[in-house]
This record gives sequence, structure tokens and C-alpha cells, in this order.
Amino acid sequence: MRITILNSPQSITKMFTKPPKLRIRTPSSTTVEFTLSNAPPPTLPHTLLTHFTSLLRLILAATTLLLLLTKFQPPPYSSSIHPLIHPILATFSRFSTSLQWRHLLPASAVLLYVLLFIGGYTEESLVVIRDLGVQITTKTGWSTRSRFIPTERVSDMWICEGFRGFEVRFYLAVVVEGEEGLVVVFPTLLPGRRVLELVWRGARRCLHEPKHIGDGVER
Amino acid sequence: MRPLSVIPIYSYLLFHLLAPNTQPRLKLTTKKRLLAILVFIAGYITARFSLITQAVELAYFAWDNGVVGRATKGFLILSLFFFLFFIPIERIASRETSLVSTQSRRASSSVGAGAFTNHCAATMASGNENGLMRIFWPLDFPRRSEPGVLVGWRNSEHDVFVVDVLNGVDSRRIGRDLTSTNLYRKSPHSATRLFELCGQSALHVLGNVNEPAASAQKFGPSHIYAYTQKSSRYPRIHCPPSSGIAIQVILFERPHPHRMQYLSLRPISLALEDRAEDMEGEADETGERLRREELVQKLRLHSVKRPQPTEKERSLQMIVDQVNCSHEMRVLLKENISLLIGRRNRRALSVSERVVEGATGLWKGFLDALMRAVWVMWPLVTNCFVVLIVVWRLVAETILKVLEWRLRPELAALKDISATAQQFDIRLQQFCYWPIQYVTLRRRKKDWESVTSSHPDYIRFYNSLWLVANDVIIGIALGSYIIENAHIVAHQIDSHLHAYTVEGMKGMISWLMNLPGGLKLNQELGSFLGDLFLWVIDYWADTMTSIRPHLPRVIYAIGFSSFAGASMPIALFSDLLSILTLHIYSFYIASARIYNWQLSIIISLFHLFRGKKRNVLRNRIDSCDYDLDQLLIGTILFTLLIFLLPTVLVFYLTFASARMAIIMLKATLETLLACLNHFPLFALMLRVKDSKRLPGGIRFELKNTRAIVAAFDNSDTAPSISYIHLKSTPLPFRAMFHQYFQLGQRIRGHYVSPHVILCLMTGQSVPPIHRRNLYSMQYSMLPTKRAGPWELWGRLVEGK
Amino acid sequence: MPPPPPPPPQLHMPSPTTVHRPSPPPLLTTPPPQPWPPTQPSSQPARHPSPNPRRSTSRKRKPWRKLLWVKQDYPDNWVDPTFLSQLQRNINVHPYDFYSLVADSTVIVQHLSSVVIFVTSFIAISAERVSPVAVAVASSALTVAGWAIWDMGYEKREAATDMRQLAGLGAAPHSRTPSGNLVGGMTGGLHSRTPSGNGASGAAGSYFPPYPASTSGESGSPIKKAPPEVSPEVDKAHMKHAQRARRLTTAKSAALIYFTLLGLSPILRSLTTTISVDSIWAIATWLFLANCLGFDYGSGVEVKFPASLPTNAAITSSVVLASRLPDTTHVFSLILFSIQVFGLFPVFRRYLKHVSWNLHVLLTVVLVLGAAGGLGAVVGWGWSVVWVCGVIGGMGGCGWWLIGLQKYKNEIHGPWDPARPVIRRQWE
Amino acid sequence: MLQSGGVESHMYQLATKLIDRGHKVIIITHSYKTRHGVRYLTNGLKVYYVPFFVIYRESTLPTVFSFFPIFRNILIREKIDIVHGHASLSSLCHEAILHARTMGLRTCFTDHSLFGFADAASILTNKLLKFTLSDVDHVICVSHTCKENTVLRAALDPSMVSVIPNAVVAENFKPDPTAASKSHITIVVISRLFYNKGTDLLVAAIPRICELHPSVHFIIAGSGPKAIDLEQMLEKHMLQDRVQMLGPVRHEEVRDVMVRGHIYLHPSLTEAFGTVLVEAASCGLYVVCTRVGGIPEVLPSHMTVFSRPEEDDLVSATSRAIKEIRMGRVKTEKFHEQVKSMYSWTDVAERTERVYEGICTGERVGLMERLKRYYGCGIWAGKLFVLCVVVDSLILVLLEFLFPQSGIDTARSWPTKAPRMTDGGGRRDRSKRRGSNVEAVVEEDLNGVREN
Repeated sequence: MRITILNSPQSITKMFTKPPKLRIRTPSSTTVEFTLSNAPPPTLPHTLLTHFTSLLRLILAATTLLLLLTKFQPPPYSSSIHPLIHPILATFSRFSTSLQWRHLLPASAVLLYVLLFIGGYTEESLVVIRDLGVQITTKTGWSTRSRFIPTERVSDMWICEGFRGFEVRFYLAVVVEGEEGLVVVFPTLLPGRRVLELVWRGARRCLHEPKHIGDGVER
Repeated sequence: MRPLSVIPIYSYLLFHLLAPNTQPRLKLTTKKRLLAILVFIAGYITARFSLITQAVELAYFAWDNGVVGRATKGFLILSLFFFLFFIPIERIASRETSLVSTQSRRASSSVGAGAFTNHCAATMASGNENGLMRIFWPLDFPRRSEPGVLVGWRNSEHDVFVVDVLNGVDSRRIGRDLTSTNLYRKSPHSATRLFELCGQSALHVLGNVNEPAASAQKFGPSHIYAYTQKSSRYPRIHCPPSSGIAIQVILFERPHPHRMQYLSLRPISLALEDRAEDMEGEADETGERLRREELVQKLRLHSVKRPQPTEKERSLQMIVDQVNCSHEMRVLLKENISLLIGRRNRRALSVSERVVEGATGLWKGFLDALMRAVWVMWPLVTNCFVVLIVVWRLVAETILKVLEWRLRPELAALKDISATAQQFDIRLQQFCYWPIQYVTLRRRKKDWESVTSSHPDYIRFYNSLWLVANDVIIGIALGSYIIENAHIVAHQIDSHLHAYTVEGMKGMISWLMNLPGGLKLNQELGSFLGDLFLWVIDYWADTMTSIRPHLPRVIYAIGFSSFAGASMPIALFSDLLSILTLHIYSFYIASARIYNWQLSIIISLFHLFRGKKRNVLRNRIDSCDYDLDQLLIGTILFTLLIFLLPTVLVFYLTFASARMAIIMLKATLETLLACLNHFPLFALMLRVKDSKRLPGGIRFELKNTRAIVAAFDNSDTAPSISYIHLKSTPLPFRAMFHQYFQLGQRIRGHYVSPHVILCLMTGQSVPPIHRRNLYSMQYSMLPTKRAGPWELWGRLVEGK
Repeated sequence: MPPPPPPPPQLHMPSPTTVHRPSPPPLLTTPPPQPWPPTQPSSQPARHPSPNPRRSTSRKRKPWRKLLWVKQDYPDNWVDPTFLSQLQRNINVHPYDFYSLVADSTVIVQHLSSVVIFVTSFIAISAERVSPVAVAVASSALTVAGWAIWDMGYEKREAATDMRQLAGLGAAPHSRTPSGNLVGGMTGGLHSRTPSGNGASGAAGSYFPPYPASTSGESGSPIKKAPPEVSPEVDKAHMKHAQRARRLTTAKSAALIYFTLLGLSPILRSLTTTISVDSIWAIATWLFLANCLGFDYGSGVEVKFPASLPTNAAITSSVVLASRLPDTTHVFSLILFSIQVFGLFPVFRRYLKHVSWNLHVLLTVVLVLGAAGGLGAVVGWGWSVVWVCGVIGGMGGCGWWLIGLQKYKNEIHGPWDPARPVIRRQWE
Repeated sequence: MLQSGGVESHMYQLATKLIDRGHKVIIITHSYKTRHGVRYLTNGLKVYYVPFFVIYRESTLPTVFSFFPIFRNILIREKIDIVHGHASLSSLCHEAILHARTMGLRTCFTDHSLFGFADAASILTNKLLKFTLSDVDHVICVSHTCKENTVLRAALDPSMVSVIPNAVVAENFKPDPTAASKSHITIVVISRLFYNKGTDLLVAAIPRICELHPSVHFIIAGSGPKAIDLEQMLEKHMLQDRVQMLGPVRHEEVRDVMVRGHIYLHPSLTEAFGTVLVEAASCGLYVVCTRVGGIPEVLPSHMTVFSRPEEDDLVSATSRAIKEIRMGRVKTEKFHEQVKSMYSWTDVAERTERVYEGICTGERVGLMERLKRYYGCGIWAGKLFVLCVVVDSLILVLLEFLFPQSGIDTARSWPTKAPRMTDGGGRRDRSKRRGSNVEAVVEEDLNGVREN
């Protein structure tokens, strides 16, 4: 099943990206996955667009590298190089020789960084499996960090408030036994209170056996 | 010797290193050979740098022949193909499946929170009667649709673990056989051991696969019915919604114990455990940690009383063990069951078979004779070897004692002073530790391979071996280079040292002496100090000249030492550096003392200037009425010292900066040493090669139930089955370099602290960072207390 | 206890028009409508805190009292006619008298002119106009003479200071008396007490009863001072003994300073050779400024010795200046001169002011003229005229200006400002 | 629990009582090194420890406005109606009131301190106070003297200044006759050892008192720069066996120290209210104090012996008190009940609530009106203040654009129990109607030591 909720609070950072959407999958009553992502819904055009942009990024990055290479070592102007590629290389080398290192190097570094690491969509998910545990996953760009907490180490789940920059934000946190500090769910895109309460209820209901539901007051 | 001759040595050494790595039967598996070749190439590159240039030439050759162009063309075409065909198809397929699911669910769910909660409540209500059934299902079953019997562990009534599917057997008979212990006659090690690893007494029959009449049966947790198909890897559990049981099917790939793959809940620790604790215990970090701990205590007060964990929750560790064991369990089962079945339809052998058997028997007999001959020789060899090791251990022990001997406990030992001694210490300790590690690893062979406890030891052992091998390779290259042109190196070093530490110093001092622009120095004092230091420098230069002729020999010795590894010459060089720059150190000390004295005098006189005085009893500033003569003389002295301060300060700063530069140099050398000694090379290669050998925890992945179920039947009834894929997350790189980060943190925290900067400002001696903090990483691969020679002897003897 | 009934809100709510008043005085001018006199908190009858508001509302309400511990049925923001009745303005402002102002300004003039004299003499010495030795000798002679005068009037002064002490005058609000040795004059300045006395006084800070220098040996312990009315002959012998010790120590410390200077002057000469002249002048100017500003002009003769910071500033600047001189003797004599001018001369000036007013005026005139002469000799006579005019005009004009400023004074006092504790520096 | 000081305990008690009366109260304050973030105290009193370093790191606003964004966020998410500032020395409090007015909320200010008009520092603080108070709805002072002072300093209409004294939790200051020694009389001094707390008087008086009355002992609690002088005095007069110096004591321990004595000596030079006097009286101590500031209004004269702030008078007053005690003429055992009837936080809360009602009935003022008021503050200061206010409103507009009000999600309020029925039905249904009468107490120097 799919539920889509607009994530109400938006800060400066969120003004430019889309507000993240919450997707909830419950194959069975004992397993829930809350996925919060600011990626567009996976329809065909959107996906194609995403793939296309990522390909474009790659191509651009490759071009930058090629530029650097040609700057570092201009290709030999022999016709032995394939006639189809040679003019491209020639233009490249001409362009690169027109630039100095001190301009080219930082510019290309910044460009590479932006192309490879900045942007992309963030997707964070909380998987709750009864009798197994809780898993928190954060996907940003290329990297995926996931943390699994077995049920017997999960002592509680809270919705707390904390200062973040210019505002006070709610966040959902898992209290882990024998560990200092809390484990924050959805750490990068902090959803609003309504979303959090929804997730909190669902997670608590799913986490323990039915007889344990109901304990725990609202925070 | 020429660097080229490094290679055979290296490969020889390498193969011998890799020998224990191979399994009991002594043959190099392809994987090992691949590794060997990789390292071989690495060593070759380090030994012959010309290879790189050749590689570059090769690249240009390729470039000229337009290889790149063709490759790019191929790439473009392929990617185009990919984008044109594969992605759309895949998209459409997934879209269809999602559409199906959404359609089916749209009836039950509307947008909004309430709907979700309602749904949960509804399913919960259905789930409440007889909760949750958990099925662990390995993914490597053959995708066949022929009927079979599910055999596995039954951890609890609702918690089953499928080990294998037996085809063509009757479920009841198998059930009887499984309970009887005589089933597992044919097993390399004791089967009960494997059972207790899995925490179960016996296997059970869990249910049937592809039973034709299953759909008629009503669902019961005691006997499940599953379907498999060619089209999907996932099973379909027969669970009519009427039964109202929620099912979790947890799918996993079996880790291959022979490849030392395994799952673990907590990340594998590359550092030794006892080390892991005392690495934590640092003075500066403890206070913060205590604060956090008390906060955590408070936090526990906040949390609501959580329910007691059910046994299903507590059994997670056991289940992980079962996953680790399942492969061997399956193998064991397969062999014995095939025996069983074979025994059932045993018939008389034909003549030809008898002949073949006899021939094989003859051959066997011959082999046995051969083996017996070997077995006579074998103990002798091993005993000699053991004796050799123990003798060597005794020697090492004595040397270590010398290195660690300190005059008084608060004084520094030899290994704290000199980097060479440090290096010796580390190497010797490693040599002492290897036999023990090896013995433990050998003991592994006596047990099932699913026992994962000793894998970190394995990695540590081979990591250190590899590091030593690397070290030696690089060292041979370096050493041969140094030895070949020792004179040039010696001349280089000497000229640099002379240029920087003698001439540079002289120039600087004389520059300071004749009042450099802008600096308001005092002529007389400046010239006095300058002459003093210049005199010392001249004296030092004379001694250096007397040393100079011997320098090439020293370099030669260093070069030879580097056959014991590249770390040795580096350490030696760092010591040499600290010896050859002794004079700068003394200058630094002297000027710092002078500067510090003057500063303190000025401060006290400044109190007098303000008509105050420092009260040492109460440690505060009192107001005090001085006499006129005190005041006058004090004031005049104050003025005097104030005007003399810049001169002293300038000299102090000069020498302090020189000292800092030397410390920096030594620090870089230390870092190099640390990299050579403790780089997690083996772990990194494992991570690249087979990340399942470095488990960093487990990870679950929710599968799309709809898609899976749709593969079997497109009935819209939503069975409450959830397919979860259990995976092993590899150890993150950050965790491998954890110690490096920690070390860097400590050094930064110590040397960039305001206290140290204040010391520099006021000319007090900067307290050096404690060696233990610095080298806590160095020893993190070694045990706290090494085993004594006799213990070693005992271990070796009983190890055989 | 039952709370008072909620009064009607319009009674105690500020109407939005009158929310802001520019200044308090209109409040004060409102005549009290109620007949009760403003009750001082001091004159309040002790009463137990249970006035029954019900009853009080039934009949005419009780007068409002400026108390917190009684529940009065007045709104919390009640403004009583007695409001701000304890406000006092300009209570301790006494109008200055012009001539007294001028007379007081002579002290400043003296100090300024002595500074000017020093600077001019430095310029003269550095310009080789005057031989430094002559300056040093002359000033030393003057100093010795002054010391002789000082030493004669010593016992008188001691008695006077004791009288002052008994009268409990000169008690500063801050908790430290000027010194352990209040009776020190110049000799007290040159040598106040034996080193043990120093240490003890430094450690024990401020709580020493006054006692003469003669008994300074055991100054570490709180001893009772010998009362003034002891039998004369004992007193005489005591005096004699004290006098001898005093003179001896004075001579000793004088010799100490002399020889120290002699030893240090060669180093001092080469101290600032590398520093450019203008920066030297800048340093000297700042230090002299600090000296002139920080100098305590007000303190009477009982104060042992000028505050150490300004004196040190002056001496430092003189050392800095001296280090520009070409010759060791120059340096030595200039520093000696500066010590006499800035260290000892102020004490003598105070003493003179204390002894006779005429001599004080005379000294002032002499100093001003001397400074004028120095200026004239060094930079030009026009400047000396300017100096004299400036001094006179300054003395007059500043007086007028100060008196003119008086009418802007508006001090507000009331029970809220922190009280000044009156502490007698006298133990039984 | 907040760090224990006079102002802090005042806020805490007041807030607790207001919550009991069915309001919602939150406290906004600085963060210490050990605690920042959002915390709940007993019965749902919510405290925001605003971490300032965060804001400094992330923005370069001058400190007049740096607090605004997060403050606005808090006010909106808690749906605040009234902002009540405490402690006049705090920039945080002044800022908060300014911003609250800019956001069109009701503001109230409680002044806990007295200031002279002489020295430069107090002139500056007076300007600051004038800036804040020239546009505040109501002011609360802790004593009549304090009211006079505040009216003069901020040029206020005295009818918009209410006098609501502090109170004590009498239960925490019960007398304990057994604790005090029977043999000799013990004089307790609990005070920060600063100049304006009259430590010099103390230093001068103690030796004389000890000499006059050989059987008198002293207990001095508190720390400060003048502690050294006290120690020197002890060393000099060898009184270590008769004067016991405890050093700093926490607010919870004060009672245990007090009950050990018979007389409480308070030689302060200026005091707005002097809560510690009431505490001492509540502990059954006979109070000897200087007649300065608001002290004369605090206690009835049968509990106190007043003296001028002079050494001799202090000594004589103390001797008088000692004689009274010796004679047993003072009924110290009755003090506790009397004090309990005089001062109670419930009463304070009721009176404060009345002030809030008054504030809420008054009609709102526009920006022009506010600017007029600020402009009247002075020739230069007026223009400067007007500039500040204009910038503040501009920042508000900017914030509305950056963090729109719709984007800030509101916090759930603590499930409060029904308001106590201390009095007639009118009060009850009013507090029900004004269930959302939310009040934010803003307060600064929580790292101040105990205020007495």
C-alpha cells in the first residue's frame, strides 16, 4: 500500500528541493517499511530523467578528466589515432592548452566534486520487523548507510525536540541499550510532527507483540 | 645485487607465506594463486619502477593504435542498446507489478494516516489470535517444481529454519531417520558439535515443497507447504488468509564456510580485544564519557518499562549461527542421506565393478605405503622445527628484555627513545606472536569450518605476514639502491645536513646579529648571544667534519639493515637525524630557558610597576606598598628587561621553529613507519575480493510481496506474507582505519591544545605526548603480554 | 488565607493614552489628596500581618502602607501620594568657590611645571647646553636641603597624623588603608620598614593598626601602638633612637640607589640605540601623560608616598629618554635627577603645603617661572610666555568653567542606591 | 531543575503555580555547558535551553537580533500569547521583549534589581531598560522601592507598574529547634561575599561582636572576591574556632545551614527584596539587617532588628538582638507560621494572573505608535532605538518569507490536569475559557550564583 503525505515543515534547505514524501509498505502486519525520500515518484519519465541526468553527470566528469589528461600530456598529433576521435582530442588539447593550471585545476576539482557528490536524492527508510529488530537506512547519492538494531536492544522509541540551526525540530529517536546517545531516524531530512507521529505509532505497534501495544505515553 | 634478482626471492618467499593460507590438502587454489600473482606484481612494481614507465608506454601504444577509440565506440553502442531496450522493459515490468499491487490495495487503503493505522489495526486484529510465523529460507535451492521434503531446525513452534529440501524421499521415514543419531555416521567432525553450534538437538521435517494436494490442506505451523518455481527464486508459502497467521519469509544466501564467509551481528574487530579496551581508556576522553554515561542513565529513567523480550527476539544470535552453519549442515545431510538412500537400493556388484574396485584398492595400498613412509619422517622434522622456534623465541625474549629495561620505572626505556629500538621491538613481538597465532589457526582445522570465532585471528595473522612481506620487498628494493650508491646518498645527506643545520643556522644567527630591518633588537645583547651560538655551531661543525668520512659506512650499514624491511632504514634514519641535530635541540633548550626566566622576571617586576605583588601563599595578587628604593630599582630593571626582551625572543623563536621543523620531519617518518607496520593491507584486499569475509553487521531488505506472489498465481487475495532478504553488510572502510583516525585525533588534541601553545609562547618545554597513546595503535595487533617461551613450547607440543 | 476579591480591571489597568510619560517630575508635583503624611518605613508600628480585607472594605479603607508583608486591599499597581517621597536630588552638592578652586589647582600646576622642567633639562643636556653633572649636583643639593627641612618637622607631623588617625579621618570606603606605615614621610618613603615588615605587611594586606616606624620590626603581629600620652622622657629617648635609626637607613638606601644607578647606566645607555627617535619621544610622552593623569594630587601629607604607577611611569620614561644620551655620566645624572624630581619632590611639595601656605605659593611661582625659563632657554622665549599665560589662564578658566557646569548637576538619590558603609579604621 | 538562584527559583515557582492554575508556561533561557536543548521539568514545565553558539556559528547577525529567528520559531510552535521577561541585567530578556512586541504579542517584565543613577554602568543599563520598557505592556517589581527605582529609571507611568513580592516555599524552610546549639548563640550569614553585599561591614563588625560577646559563634556561607578579606580577618584575630566558613552552599542546603543558628545577619548595602531574609525568618531566625533598599518592607519589625549601614550601628544592633534572644523576648517559634501566611507562591501567581488578564484586555498598538514611544527615549538614543525597531520588523518580514508560519509545526502541549479550585466558580470557568493563555518566561543569567 502507498500513502503520500506532504512533509509540512520546510526550512531554507528544503525550499529548493522537493519536500520529501513518505511511503509505507506493510506486506504483513508484522513488517513495516517507512521510506522517506525527496525523489520524484518512480514513474517512467521521472526515472528516465534521473538516469539521463546521472549519465550526463558521468559524461561531464569524464570530459573534465579528459581535459586534465590532455593538459597533463598533450596527445601526439599523429594520424595513428582514430580519425573519429582525433579532432575531439585536438579540440580538447587546444582548449586545455589555452587554460593555465592554476585556473584549470581548482575549477575541475570543484566541478568533479559537484558532479560526483553533490545533488542527487536522499532516501531514508525505517524498517521494523517484529521479533527481529529495527533498521535505519540512509541513501544519499552513491553512499548507503544502514544500521540494524536487534529488538532486544531497542529499549524505546521517542519523538524528541532539538535545536537545529534557526529552528526547533522534532525528531524520532531510537533508544538503544548499552549505547550512549540516541539513534536518530531520518537524520538528514527531518520530517514534521505529523509524519513522525504516524511513523512512531506504526513502528511501536509493529515492534512488539500485540499485547505490548498501548504502553508508552505520547511525548 | 640487482633489483631484478628480487623477484625470485620474493615469489619464493611469497609462496611459502601462502602455504599455511591454503587448506589442509596442500594445493594452491586458484584464488590463492591469483592473490600471489597480485602481490607479486605489487612487489615487482615496487622493486622495478621502470615497470610503471613501461606501462605508460604501453598505454600510449594503445592510444596510437586507437584502442581507446574502439573501446569508447563499443561502450557507446552498448550503453545506447542498454538505454534503448533494457531500461524501458525493466521499467515497464516493475510498473506493471506495482500497478497490480496498488490496484489490489486501493480498495483497502485511502490516502492518509488514518487509513494506515486502520489497516495496521485490522491486520493486527487478525494477527492477534495466533501471531507470527517466521521462516528462514536459503536462496540457493534449485529452482525445480518437483515435490520434496523440507528439512531444517524448528527453533520454536512459529520459528522454523529451512536447511535443505530432500527430493524423492518420504517425509515420515525421513522424520524417523532424522531423529536417530546413526544418520550422521559419515562426517569429518563430530556432528553433535555442529548441532550444539546451531543450538538444536536434531533436525526436523518442516513441511513439503510442491505438494500437489497442498491447497486442500489447512495451514498449520507444524507442517508448512511451500511452492518453488523455475520463474522465481522465492518460495510461495501456502497460507490461506482464513488462517490469519502473518508469515515472515526471511531469505538468505548461505555464507560459504570454506571461503570463510560468515554473518555476524556486530562488526568484526581487527584489533585485539584486550587492546580494544585499553585503547578506550584515555585520560582526556574519560571525563566526557562519564558525563555521557550519566546522561544515559537519566535517559533510561525516561523510557517506559519495555516488555520482556520474547524468545523469538532473543534467538537472533542463534539464528545467525544457524545461518553460518547451514552450508556445512546441508553438505553433511546430503552425504548421509545419499548414503541412506544408497543403502536402501544396494544390489550385488557386477564383475567389472569388482575389477575396478580391486584396481583402485591396489592403488590405495600403494598410496598408503607412501604416506606411512612420510609419516615416519614427519615428526622428526616438526620436532626440529619446534626446537628451532623455541630457541629463537628465547633469543627474542632476551633482546626484548634489553629493549624494555628501564633504569627507574619513571625513566624512559630504550624503545621509547629510539625509533629503531621501537621497530625492533615490534618485529620481535610479531615473531613471538606468530607461532601462537599459527597454532590457534591450525586448531581451527580440527573443527567445523562454520566456527567463526577465529576468523579475525586469521585476518590479523596474514595481515601481519603480508605487511612484513611488503616491508621486506620494499626494503630489498630500497636497500639495494642505497647499497649501490651509498656514497652518493651519504654525500647528499651530509650536504643537506650541513647546508641546513650548520650553514643555515649560521646565516640566520649572523642575520639576527646585524639588526635585521624593523626588528628593534639590542645590539650588544644580540651580538653576545649570536657569538655564543656561533661558537657552539663551529665546534659542532668540526665534530661533524671528523664524522664525515665514516658516514658512507653508516649509510652502507643502513642499507644492509633494510634487507630486514624498509621500516628499519627509516627508523634508523630518524634516529640518525635526531643525533645529527643534537646541537639545535640544545640551542632550543638554552634559549627557551633564558627566555622563560626573563619573562617571569618581567612579570613579577610588572606587578611591582603596578604597585602590586604576587602573594604565593594565597596565589593571588595583593596590593603592596614598596619602598622608594625597591620601586626605583625595580622600575629601572623592568625597563631594561622590556627593551632587551625582543632580542631574546627573536633568538628563541628561531631555535624553536628549527626544533619544530625537525619534529615535523620525524613525525612524517613515524607516520611512514606506522603505515608500513600497521596498514590493514590484507583486510583491504579481502574487502575488495570477497566482502562477505569482513562482515560489518546484517541488513534486511523488504521484497515486494505482490511481485513475488504474482509469479505464482494472480489471486487478488492478499496473503499477509512478507519476504525479507537478509544480507551481510561489509565492514566500512572507516572502521578499518579507525585506529588511524583515533591516533590522528589524539595527536591533534595534544599538540594543538591551548596549553601547548601557551608553553611555546612562554618558553616552557612542551610536554611530549605519551608514547602509549602514540603507539597504542602500533600494538593493537599484538597481545598485551606475550606468551613466555615455555608456554610457547607447551602450545607447540600439544598443538601437534 | 482567602485572597482579596479581584478588583475591577479598569482600576489598575493603564489607559493606553497615558502609557508613556516622558519624565518623572510631574509625578512628584501631584499634591497628596489623602491627609496622611508620608509614612517612613522606619517609623512603622510593628503589627501582626492579618488585616481582614473584608472588614476593611466594609468601612473606610485603611491607609496604604509601604509594606509587602501585609495584605492591603489596594491594587498591586496602586500609586500612593507617598510615592517617591524619599526622592532627594542634589543633596550633597556644594557650590564651589572660585578662589579655593584656583588654590587647589596650584598643586597640579606644580606637578606639570616640574615635568616641564625635567623635559627641558633633558633637552638641554642632550643638546650639550648644560652639563649633566651640574644638574645632578644641583638637584642633589636641593634634595638634601629639602630632606633636612623634612626631617626637622618629622615628629610634629607624626603627632599630627596620629591625631588624624584617632579622629578616624581618611577612612576610604574601600577596605585598604594606604599603608602599614602611615607615619612615613620622606624617610618612610626611602625606607619604610625592615624586610620582615615588608613581607608581613604584604601578606597580611590591609588590617594593620597604625604604629610608628620605630616599632616596625615586629609589624607582623597586631601589636598595640604606644599611646601618645606616655611619660615625656621615655618619649624623648624613644624619639632619639628612632631618629638615629631613620637617618641611618635613609643614608643606606640613598647609597644603594646611587651605586645601582652607577652600575646600570652603561647598559641603559645602549638600551634603545636601535629604536628611532620619534618612537622614543612617543613612548616618553605617553608615559608622562600617564604620570600627570595618574598622579594623586588630592592626598595630604599623611599619605606616605605617591602611588607607585605614575611614579614608575615617569621614571621609565626618564630611563627611556636617558638611553638616548651619548655618555654614561649623562645617563646617570639624568636618571638621578628624575628620581629626585618624580620620587622625592612630590613628598616635599606636600609637606610644604602642609606646613605653610605662603611657602607653597612661593614654590609654585618658582616652579612655574623655572619651567618658563627652561622652555625659553630650550625652545624659545615665546613658548615660555605662552606657558605662563596658559598656566594662569588655565587656573582661572578651568575654575570658571567648573563653576559654570554646576547648574547642570542633577543627582537623584533615594533608598535604592547602594549605601556607603561607614567603617572605623580603629580597634578599641 | 533550574540552577538555583533567587531569580531562577522565582521563575520556577511562579511557573509551577501558573501551570497548576491551568495555564501553559514555557521557559526560554541560555544553555549551559552541560545542558542544552529542550527539557521538561516537573508537571510539564518545558524549558528551552537555547544554544547560542549554534546561532553564532551559523549567522553573523549582531547580538541584538541574533536571538530573533529561534525565538520566533519557539513562540509560534508553542502558540504563545504573553512574553514575560525576568532579570533586568539580561540581554536575552530585553531582546525577547523587543521581538515579542514586534510580533505583536503581549509583554510583561519583572524587575528584580535596584540601580543607582550615579556611575556609568548603571547609566548604560538604565538606557537599556528604558529601551525595553518604553514599549512593554506591564511591569512587575518585587518591592515598592524597586517600583520607585524602575519608574524613575525607565520613565514609566507608575500605574503600569505592579508590586508583587517574591515568596518562599515555606515547607522547604521549616524551623528545627533541635539543630541550634543551646550553649551559645550562633549567628548565620549566607551571602555572596561581594562589596555591595556589605562584606566589609561584616569584616569590620565580626571581631568586635566576638569581643563583646564571648559566647557568640558565626557561620558564614557563600563565596566571592571578598572571602579573602574574611579569611585574613580570621587569621589576624585568631577567630577560626568561633567563625565557621562553609564556602558556597546550594539552595537546597541553605535551610540546613540556617536552622543551625539563632540570628541571621544580613549586612547588605543594597537589596531589592531580599528573599533570604524571608527564608531566614521562616526558619525561625531573628533577623538583623541593614535598612537599605526594599528590606524595610519585607518583614515586620518584631522579626527584625534594623541598623544603619555602619560598623558601630551594626555591632550595637547585633548586640541588641543577642540580648533579646538571651532574654527570650522574641517568639522565634511563631515566625514560621506568620511568614507562611505572609508570603505564598499561590498568592503571587494569582496576582500575576491578574496582571496578565489586564494585559490581554488592553488593545494592541501599531508600529507607528511604538516608533513614537521609542523616539521619545532621548535625543540620540531615541533615533537609535527607532532604527533597531525598524530593523527588527524588517527581519520579521524576512523570517516570514524564509520560515513561513505554516511551515513551523506546533508542539503538543503537556496533558495538564484540571486547574485547582482554589476559589469561586468564576475563576474556574475563566481559566477554562483561557486554556490557551500561554505564557513564555524569558530569563537570562542562569549561571548567576545564589541571589541573596
